[in-house]
Amino acid sequence: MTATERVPAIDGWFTTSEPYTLIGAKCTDCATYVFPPRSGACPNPDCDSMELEPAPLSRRGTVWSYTENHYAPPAPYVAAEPFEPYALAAVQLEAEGIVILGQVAKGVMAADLSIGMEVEVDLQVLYRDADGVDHWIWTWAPAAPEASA
Amino acid sequence: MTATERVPAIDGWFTTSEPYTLIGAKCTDCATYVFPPRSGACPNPDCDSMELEPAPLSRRGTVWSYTENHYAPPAPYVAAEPFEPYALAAVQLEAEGIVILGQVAKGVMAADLSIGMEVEVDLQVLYRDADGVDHWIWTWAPAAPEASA
Amino acid sequence: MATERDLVVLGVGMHPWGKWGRNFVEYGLVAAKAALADAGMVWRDIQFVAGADTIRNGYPGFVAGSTFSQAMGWTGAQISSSYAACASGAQGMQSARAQILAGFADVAMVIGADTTPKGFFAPVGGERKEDPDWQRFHLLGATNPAFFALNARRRIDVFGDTPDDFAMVKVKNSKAGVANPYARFRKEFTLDDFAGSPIVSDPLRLLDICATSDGAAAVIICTPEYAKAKLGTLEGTVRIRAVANTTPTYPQVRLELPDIATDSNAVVAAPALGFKDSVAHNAYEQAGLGPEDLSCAEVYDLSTALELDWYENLGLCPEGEGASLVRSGATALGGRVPVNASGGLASFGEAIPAQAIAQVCELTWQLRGQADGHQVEDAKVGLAINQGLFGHGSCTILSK
Amino acid sequence: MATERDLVVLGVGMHPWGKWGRNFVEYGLVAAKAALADAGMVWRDIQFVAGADTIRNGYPGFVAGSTFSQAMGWTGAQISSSYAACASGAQGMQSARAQILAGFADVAMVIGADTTPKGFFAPVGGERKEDPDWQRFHLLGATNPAFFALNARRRIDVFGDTPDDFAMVKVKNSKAGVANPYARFRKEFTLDDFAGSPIVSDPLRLLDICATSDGAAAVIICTPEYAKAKLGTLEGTVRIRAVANTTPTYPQVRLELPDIATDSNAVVAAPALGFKDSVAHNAYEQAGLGPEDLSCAEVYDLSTALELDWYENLGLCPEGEGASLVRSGATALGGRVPVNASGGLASFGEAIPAQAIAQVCELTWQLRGQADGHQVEDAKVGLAINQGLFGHGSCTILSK
Ligand SMILES: [Zn+2]
Ligand SMILES: [Zn+2]
Repeated sequence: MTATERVPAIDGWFTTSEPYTLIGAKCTDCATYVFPPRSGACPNPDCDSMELEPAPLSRRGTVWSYTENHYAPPAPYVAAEPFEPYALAAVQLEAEGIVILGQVAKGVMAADLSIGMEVEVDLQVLYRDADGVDHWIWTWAPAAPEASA
Repeated sequence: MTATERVPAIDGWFTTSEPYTLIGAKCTDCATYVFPPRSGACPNPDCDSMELEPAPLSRRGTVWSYTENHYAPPAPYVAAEPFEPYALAAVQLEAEGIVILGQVAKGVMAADLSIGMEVEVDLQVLYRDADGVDHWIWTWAPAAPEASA
Repeated sequence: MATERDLVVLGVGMHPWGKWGRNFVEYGLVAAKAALADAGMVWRDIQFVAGADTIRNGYPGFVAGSTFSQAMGWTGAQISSSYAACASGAQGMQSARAQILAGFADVAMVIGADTTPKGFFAPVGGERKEDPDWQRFHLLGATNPAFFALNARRRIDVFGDTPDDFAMVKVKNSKAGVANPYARFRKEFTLDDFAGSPIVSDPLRLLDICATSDGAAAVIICTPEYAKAKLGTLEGTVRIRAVANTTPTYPQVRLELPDIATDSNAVVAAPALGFKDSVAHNAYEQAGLGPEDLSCAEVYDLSTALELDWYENLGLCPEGEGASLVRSGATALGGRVPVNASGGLASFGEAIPAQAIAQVCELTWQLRGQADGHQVEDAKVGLAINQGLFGHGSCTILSK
Repeated sequence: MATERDLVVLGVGMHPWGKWGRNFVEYGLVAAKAALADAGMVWRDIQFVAGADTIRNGYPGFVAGSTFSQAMGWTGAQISSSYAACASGAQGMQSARAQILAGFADVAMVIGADTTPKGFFAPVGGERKEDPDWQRFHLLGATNPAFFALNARRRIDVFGDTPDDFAMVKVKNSKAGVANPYARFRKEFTLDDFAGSPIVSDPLRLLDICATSDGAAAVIICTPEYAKAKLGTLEGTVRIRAVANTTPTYPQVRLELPDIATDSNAVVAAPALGFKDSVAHNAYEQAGLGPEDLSCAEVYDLSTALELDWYENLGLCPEGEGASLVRSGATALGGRVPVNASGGLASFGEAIPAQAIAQVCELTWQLRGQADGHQVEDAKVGLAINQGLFGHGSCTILSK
């Protein structure tokens, strides 16, 4: 299976081929960003636009806060059996002025994180469905130093 | 299987042995009736009682109105396949001053009914579950003339 | 005459009714922006947002006031999210009206939108043995049309109505709806069409019963002072004379959706005025008006036969004479008191939280003389009435 | 000083919090009857019923105003049914308050009850890809405690708080709750208990997070005229000085339940006052009071750390000094401004639609001097604040 065949757990929120990138939406009028991407109206109350177009977001950001789930979340989360604790991080994207929550790359735990730390978008398997198909989700992974902007 | 082993589709609303009787509740204070039976408060706004006790209702009543379902109702109704139209009747119980809706006995259709007609409580199978167990429900059946009060 | 307490309808807007299955929020946004444009206002002017909820669209539907406020852009405005089944929009109207009359806001938006599944309305999921809605579906298969049919059958057997009388309602409403750009079904039906329409719940046919639709409506209301400052005059403005939301009085002895049984009248006698009569009565009393004052009315024709009931509940004719009234042409466009000049639910289908708000939109256009092609001549007073499951009666009266 | 616009709390009643899994209506009935008894009234006196909805109990939960009205006995009263997540009770309060101040009723009941499943709150059923609540659970497993934990972690890393500071909140609240007959958990916890409490969402342990409970609360409010006619005097009555329901102002730059992302501040700068600060600010403004006037406060301690945030949002201390405040004893019974003298959610667990109403019950008892065993000395002004998902901030201020 090549990377481009990855099935996203939700359509249109991120690219499934490298470089992995979150996709938000951007108002064609006032240029405000939103994530997740949506149709409908611009959320800026002073902007009357109903045109939001897909917009790739910065691949890197800094950790605003983080936590670690020690119990399996309830459905509709599809938890692995046995459940393994994993971390979540809320990450600030500087250019877009948005904080986005995401799972942290497997194996990177709360103890490995700190506020202000640089992370970047990666993908990992969220769950395998009954048909054996893997569904992928974006993650926040510690940023590779060589690619630092 | 004897009649007493009949599994009711809902507990406590009717007897499952003859004579088949609907069971409402009656306020121990002001004697008002309610159906379906319930716990909680008396629905008479001038009565402060919270004691409602199970009370058998008149087995016979007169048809207030009726209809015939020509399409299978959606879940949580468990419709037979193929679906067979059946009648529903709203029946006035004189002594209790209540109109109660019910399925009409199988085979008795709208054309066989009229407003004011006398009917009595009977039971029939509502559905068979995945384990092969029949779940029974009350019905309104044309009243047997000999038992007329 | 209107008083200082009679708020002004400053703007109205709708999204056309249809069946697309899109996110309900998108429909609501279109209606909200249309209402703002109609009022000549911008979103930030709105001080209070009263959302009418939808219960089949997850969390955003439960907090409609919040959902639309966020979608339009958070401004810090106060909000409410109301649910009253088919009367949700009317409860939203009263929420906004009370906030304004209480002095918490000068101007408010009432908004509702829905996207609906195909076919019969089914109850929300899960096995809930104490929920009357679950009970009636699971134990009896008593759908909404079955309840409509019980009432229709009463009309036939007690008043001598015929299925043709019911069909006349659809014929009338579908004819009016042809000209309404917001209506979903813009096809005129004839009595002949009914023979080919399958029986759903005897005696009602598919054509007697309203469909479920997607749709949205929004209304902007304000104090007379606010309107005067904005418009320079109150001349010609549409005023809210009554919003009567009424519950039954025990014992409720008419079998009503979704209950399997009525209350008992063995110990406590039934009130002199039946529930649906009392809903209209309270509105007339609030407005200081009566049935003779109505130029037109929008009533909830969930079924054709139900419209005939409403004629009687509204006092447009004595009990049992609804069929004669529709046959006389009095309730058709051009008649004495046109009912459902919009085309009614027959032409729209039901978009639950939007419907009662859409009635106010329609009446506003009628009173302004903007109902092109389905205009009631010289409309001065309009009434909208509906009923939601679980004892939610609502009646709104507007006047010029 | 209270004005004519400051309504009177005439009666309050609760059903104890617990976990029995019975029909929520039964709990509500007990609370309603207790409030009526407290007010010396009968059910028929109530002119308006404002229900706070529960969304996990089928149709009756969606129409709480109707459900309780029918269960107590239909009287024809007007009703409303409101949903605003954890702030539902406060939205119900404002609904009733506005109806009264608008002149539609003199006296109203606000009521909410819930029965809740075990464990984490999960979203309502179905695959709804456009529902933020579905998204955060399905895609991230971001439970409510995970969101609480993100904020707690900020406190640790930015302000230097320690897990012990958080535990101090529970130690304080559990001690107060021991004496409250309506509290579910009446056990005093010590710092030592925390070591044995499992981590749920790092850095928060099970003892840091409030449980879900069954419970009910009802409040009866009326005009000062009505109260005076009934009581002969307004002396000693509890008055409603503010009910501020506030939404965020765009852009909302603090990550809040249930959203996966914040708004963007790239184009529009964030408002000077953060959302939760603005909720308190609006209430103070309505009441003409400030933090220095408070005798006590009930705040939504969904997590221990969250209570420290509220201290700062309420202006009880500067930002970042919440931990010092709890450590100083100022917010404990006997301190300068006791917070959660009821025991808080730590002792009650959360019964969503009842909780904000229960806060008003508690404050009423405090102001009347009836909070046996957990009485705040000489309480004159009390404040309740909470926040519901989807931008529902609410703050109520009562005074004697
Ligand atoms: Zn924009
Ligand atoms: Zn009684």
